[in-house]
Amino acid sequence: MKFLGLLTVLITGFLLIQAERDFPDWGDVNSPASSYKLSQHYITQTFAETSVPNMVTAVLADYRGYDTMFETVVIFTAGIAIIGILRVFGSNIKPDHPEVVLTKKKPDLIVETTCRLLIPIIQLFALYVVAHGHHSPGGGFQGGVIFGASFILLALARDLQYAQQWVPENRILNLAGIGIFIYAGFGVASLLLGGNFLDYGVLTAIIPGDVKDAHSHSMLGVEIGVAFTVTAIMFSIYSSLSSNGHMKEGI
Amino acid sequence: MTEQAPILILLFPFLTAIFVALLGAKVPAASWPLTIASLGASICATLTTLIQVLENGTIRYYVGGWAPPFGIELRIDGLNALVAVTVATVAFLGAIYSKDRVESETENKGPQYYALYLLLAAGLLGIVITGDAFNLYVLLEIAALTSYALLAMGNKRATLAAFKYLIMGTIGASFYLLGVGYLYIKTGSLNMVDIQEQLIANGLQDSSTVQVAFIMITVGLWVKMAFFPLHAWLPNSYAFGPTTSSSIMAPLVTKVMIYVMVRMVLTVFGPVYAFEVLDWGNIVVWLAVIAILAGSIGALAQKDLRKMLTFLIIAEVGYMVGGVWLVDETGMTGAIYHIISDAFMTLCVFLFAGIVFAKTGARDIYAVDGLFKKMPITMIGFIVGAFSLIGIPPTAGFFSKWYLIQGGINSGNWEYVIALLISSLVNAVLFFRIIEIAYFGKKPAEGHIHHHGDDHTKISEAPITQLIPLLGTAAIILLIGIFNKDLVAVIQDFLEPFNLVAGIR
Amino acid sequence: MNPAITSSTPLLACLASLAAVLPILLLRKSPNLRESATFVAGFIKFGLVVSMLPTILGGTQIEYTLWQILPNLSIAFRVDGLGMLFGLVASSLWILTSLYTIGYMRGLKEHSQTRFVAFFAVSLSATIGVAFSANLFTLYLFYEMLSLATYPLVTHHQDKEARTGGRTYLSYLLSTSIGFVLPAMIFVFLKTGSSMEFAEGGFLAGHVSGKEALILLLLFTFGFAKSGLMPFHSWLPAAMVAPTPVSALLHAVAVVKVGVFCVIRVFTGVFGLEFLKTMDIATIIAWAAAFTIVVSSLIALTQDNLKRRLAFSTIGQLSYIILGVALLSDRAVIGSMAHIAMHAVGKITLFMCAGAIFVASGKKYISQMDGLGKKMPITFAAFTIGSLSVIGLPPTGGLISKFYLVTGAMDAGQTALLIVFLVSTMLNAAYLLPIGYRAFFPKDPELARQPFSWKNTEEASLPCVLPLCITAGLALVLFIKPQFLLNLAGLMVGHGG
Amino acid sequence: MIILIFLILTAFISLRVKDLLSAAMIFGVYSLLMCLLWAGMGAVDVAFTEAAVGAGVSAVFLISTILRTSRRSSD
Amino acid sequence: MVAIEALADKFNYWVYIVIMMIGLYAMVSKNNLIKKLIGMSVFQTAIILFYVSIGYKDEATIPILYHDQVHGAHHAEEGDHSDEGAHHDETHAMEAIAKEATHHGNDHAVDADHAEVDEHEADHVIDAHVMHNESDHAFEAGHGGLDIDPNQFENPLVHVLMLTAIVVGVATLGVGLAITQKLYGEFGTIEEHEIIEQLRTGND
Repeated sequence: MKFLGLLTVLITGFLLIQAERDFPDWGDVNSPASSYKLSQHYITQTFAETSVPNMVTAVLADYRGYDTMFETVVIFTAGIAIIGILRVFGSNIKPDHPEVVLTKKKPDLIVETTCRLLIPIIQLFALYVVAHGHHSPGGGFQGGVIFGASFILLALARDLQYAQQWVPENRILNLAGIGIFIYAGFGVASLLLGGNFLDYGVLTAIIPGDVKDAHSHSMLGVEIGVAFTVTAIMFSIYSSLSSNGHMKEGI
Repeated sequence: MTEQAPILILLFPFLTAIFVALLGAKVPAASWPLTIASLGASICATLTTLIQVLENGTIRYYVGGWAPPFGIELRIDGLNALVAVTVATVAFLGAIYSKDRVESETENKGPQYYALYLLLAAGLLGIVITGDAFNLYVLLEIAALTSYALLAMGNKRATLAAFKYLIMGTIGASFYLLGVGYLYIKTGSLNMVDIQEQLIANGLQDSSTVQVAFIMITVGLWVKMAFFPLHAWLPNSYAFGPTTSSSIMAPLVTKVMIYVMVRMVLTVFGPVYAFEVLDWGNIVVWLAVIAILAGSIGALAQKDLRKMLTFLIIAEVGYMVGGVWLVDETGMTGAIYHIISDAFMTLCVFLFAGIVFAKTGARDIYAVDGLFKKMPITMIGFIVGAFSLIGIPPTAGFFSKWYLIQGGINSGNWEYVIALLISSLVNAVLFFRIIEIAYFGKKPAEGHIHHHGDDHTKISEAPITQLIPLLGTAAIILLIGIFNKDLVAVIQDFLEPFNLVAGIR
Repeated sequence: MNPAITSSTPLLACLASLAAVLPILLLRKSPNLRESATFVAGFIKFGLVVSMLPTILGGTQIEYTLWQILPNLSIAFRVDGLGMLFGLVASSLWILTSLYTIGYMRGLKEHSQTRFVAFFAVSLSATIGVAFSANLFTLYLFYEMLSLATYPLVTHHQDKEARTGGRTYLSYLLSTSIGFVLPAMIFVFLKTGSSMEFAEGGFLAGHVSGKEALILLLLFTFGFAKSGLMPFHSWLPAAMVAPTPVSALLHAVAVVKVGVFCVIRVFTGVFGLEFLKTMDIATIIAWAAAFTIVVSSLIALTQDNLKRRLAFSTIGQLSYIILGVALLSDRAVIGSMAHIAMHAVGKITLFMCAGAIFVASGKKYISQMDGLGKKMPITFAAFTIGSLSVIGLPPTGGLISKFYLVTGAMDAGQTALLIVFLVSTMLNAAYLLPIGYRAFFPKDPELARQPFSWKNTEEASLPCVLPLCITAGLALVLFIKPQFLLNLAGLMVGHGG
Repeated sequence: MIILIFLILTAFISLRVKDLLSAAMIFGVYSLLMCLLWAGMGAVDVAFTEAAVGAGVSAVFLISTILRTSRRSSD
Repeated sequence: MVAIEALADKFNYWVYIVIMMIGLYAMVSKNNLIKKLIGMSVFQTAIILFYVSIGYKDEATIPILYHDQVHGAHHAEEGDHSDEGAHHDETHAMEAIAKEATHHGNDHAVDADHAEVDEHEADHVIDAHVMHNESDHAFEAGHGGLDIDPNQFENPLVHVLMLTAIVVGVATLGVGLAITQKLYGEFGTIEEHEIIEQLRTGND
């Protein structure tokens, strides 16, 4: 196995070095990737077409919105997959493997208080990241992950069941699904209004403002959808992994 | 709405998947009908698309209304319209089969199973219809993640195999991603057609980066399609995963990867680059020959029914890879036709293996012991599939071999022709061994231990939800065999502009 | 090119027995109705074939294109002299064999008779399909169909012996057809780019080089392993595990004759005799056939099991036919074609006799048959006539075809092969005649002294005995009236016989 | 440049160290370094995501699995 | 030093290869399943590093428009374009102008294609046209230079792609960990060779 690994690495490495000989220099503005109309269009036209200053957000949620929808689906798939693989439903609970010894957590005043103070701030920040994704780094993914992380923090600080009182399993999944439905909903709405899938331009019929505003607002909408899904699934994955699928007690 | 058909192909299974996942917790019984309905709708959408393509030529659907290369386009021509119909149909038939088996094989995770199943179907359909190289990667990962999970729902061995698959699959997908990155660094584009235009416009024929991009993409896809030396993940995962999972994955996953390879070779790099600038045709055909022989020998060594079939998949992958690299129009036609016919053939035999497992609880080939008497209808379905894999007219398998061998002779790759013939003969041996056991109803002399023992006599015909897909598949195999001319006409229309080298070298 | 008319009769003739499968399956509960369905189908089929006879004898061919299945390739039927000859033999003998089947199967109370009868009908369809194929592709299609449809028949007993026999049977037939014929056919298709229609004088001339032609010829001749050419002959003795009606019809008529029929087709319709003559490549086939004739005859001499002896005799006789076409002289080819019919009639008689003996007395081995002629005089009389026909002695049809073969060999100037003919005829006589002789004149004086009396006879049931009498009669009739067969054969070499 | 060298080091160490928990932690450090590198290259969104996902959530996932299974590693 | 200079031109590209190979080696030859998964993550991050490196441009900034640019663009539409981009030197701006002009030409060509191919989107295309015309107009009117210089910003596209790749990476990691846990539940170990040993000796 070691030999095989080494061989693979050597061959692949050799190939990659071969490829690298022909690369443009690092940071070269005239490299094809930088000078081709594709990236230039995104840089120069994004604002004119969507009125979103953060090009990454605009490309993510609009030009390549189709990709992003599936990116969300990847997350969702992972969540469902992990439930499918690990989750043990009902009474069919096997005893934990004896090597895994989990001590019941004692409430710790410092940790608990810190968390109590921190978590709302984290969540607020997450919301800001989602909402302000148009103008600054951030967006649905980042915000969603941070929001999900706040619940993970809660589960770590207290225990999983406590966190689950706030976000029970079913509700979590519903939230994830709703997130994707929001995203796809924008697509379907544009289908119904006579445009192509995810063509936010035609949404002017239901969103106030001109075409650019429709793009901008729809992007915010889909980012919120993404945030929902990511939040939910991050926590769902954590609960499954940390409780070995039983959803009883975490690590 | 017909101009929206391309996106609907995907939307039906994809949105239903999420719906099933949510609703499943409350109403598990609704999962199956929803699955069937959405896949049925997806078939309709694929057929609509196919008809449109046949009437009006290539469909270019701009998602989000952005013209490529700025936005993502779905680009549907004769090739992927056909493959999409195949994928949707196989998924549909496999879903029907799942009904009675899911609960027992996946530990009461029906809704999750169906959700993942639909997502897998959606992922594969998405891979087939997309015209964007990076979008393809994302969908590849959806298909891969669902596959891992669907397999890991099986028994111990399947779980380990799923892990192996996860590692290998990630390597494959990452290689693909890296290759796309290399193309991007040299062309600045992600749209498949645009990449090719840029490759030509910028004169990148000799660029080592593009060469390595080609290797990385091809090898990455080879890993994913289990081309011979890279096949290690396949046999155990398909053989020990739930039969329901392998009945969709075995026919589709490898075949869709071959489609992607064809797409990459023809649309992204272009045949001139792939076959003439990089003159590796002979090496790859030799690799394919080795793959065919290795798959056949591997299959001969197996006592486990499904494992034997998985080795046949490896051999069939060799057929198609070799067919593509014959650099011959007929060979390419054969390879593409084989994508379609092999999907149904594999489905047919895997469904049969699933039914046998469901009925007898045994995995080895002696499980079919005396089944001709007990389940004649099932056996008829199986025989059609088996004949097709052997290559007996008028099944689809015969015609794909017909074209492939023709391509092999045309391009002078005799080793490939011989390998095909040997593999046909091995298939004949394998399947007649099974037919013999089923027909003679003799227990093996060595006193092989059966898990089932005396309840053997109670075996009767399979339930209707398992018979319908099996017989449906068998009928399709015969139909695409008998009407292969029309199918091939579509494929040849598609291939015509590529102007592949024809004639005897 | 001969004039041709389009008519769906060939297709119908082919499908008649296939269509019978459904009623046979439906009527499985009442054997009598089931059997009558077979007979109805048999007569319809025979009628359809005969209805085409005048047209064919008139020099017109009948064509029908069913379905264009591949670009440039169709499933098409064409009836010409050779096809007609073979179709006539097969369809007429089916009726007789069906009758015989009833006697045999019921006499032995075999299981799964319905399946047996059904697959029998399918096999016949395939045989007629081969006979009436218009191109190489259709021929191949029906050839494969026949291999597979006969498998359940060969392995009918479903015991260990049948399993081994069936395994040999299929592995030989499938491996040669997939391994040899298929690539050869595809190669021909590629080289000529044509629809591979059999044409008088062949269609391959000018498309392939000498070396390629030789390889193709070898691939085709050995690939159609049903013709039993050594070294691909072992399936035939192995297939003798089948019930005797199968051996009778399939291994004296349908299957093996399909093999040689295909070889003749390839020689006359694909390569063309003229082309082969100029290429001078058929000699090797001729010698292979000659070798097979001698060796199989010698093996036959050593066999004690009657059916096995007949099987090896069949191998030898088939090679006569191949040798005939490989001689490439008109007369030899006519002889070959006629021999298909003559040998079929003779050999089916012998097989039916073997079956009748087994049904009536349970005896399989020649050594046990001493003096049996007194118990089964009719059977053994027929057996003797059949033997004469196979050997080629008057007053049987076998003489006619042998005559043509021998004179054909002279035409071709192949003296050595002429000797092979003569030697093998001796050998034929040596392994066939003693059986009949010993049955009537046993060595054992005890048996010899038993007086013959009709009362002591223990013949098999009527459905068993009647067909073999008819075929024996046919062998005699063909001696007197061989002309129309020769005419049909003559059509293939360009003159009226 | 320093970051790049440290990046290689952390990647290497996280795969060498026998204690999986440390491996996970070092992997977190690796991710954080990666995130810094990307931020330096102007890919703020990517860096942001990597900080949240790679260094945060991935590490937590790894740790929870390690605690649920076994800490030791043979290589 | 010279060698290092030469290396430095493509240093990122070297590093990604090294890291990637470390990850690949771990994936192929490590025995511990979690080690494999860490290797996988390292492997994937290396690819992300490669992509991000593609998008890097010397002297460019993050792909978010500054406030005054945004402001300026708004004004451009209203016909009141303020002078901005003063930090560019004169020649640079001129080059950029030339580039921008050709680039706009391309855009129109593409959009025209677009209109031909897909008629039902005509509305949208016209909208886009109008917008382009506006910005062109602003440019031609010579309101003191460009809206945006493409060389001023990093390539946003690769960032988008890599966001996706990161998410895919974490999803794969999660599924991998779940399978690892399941394997541990079934075999009591996460060492691959021990699992294989159990399967071989066990009577499964």
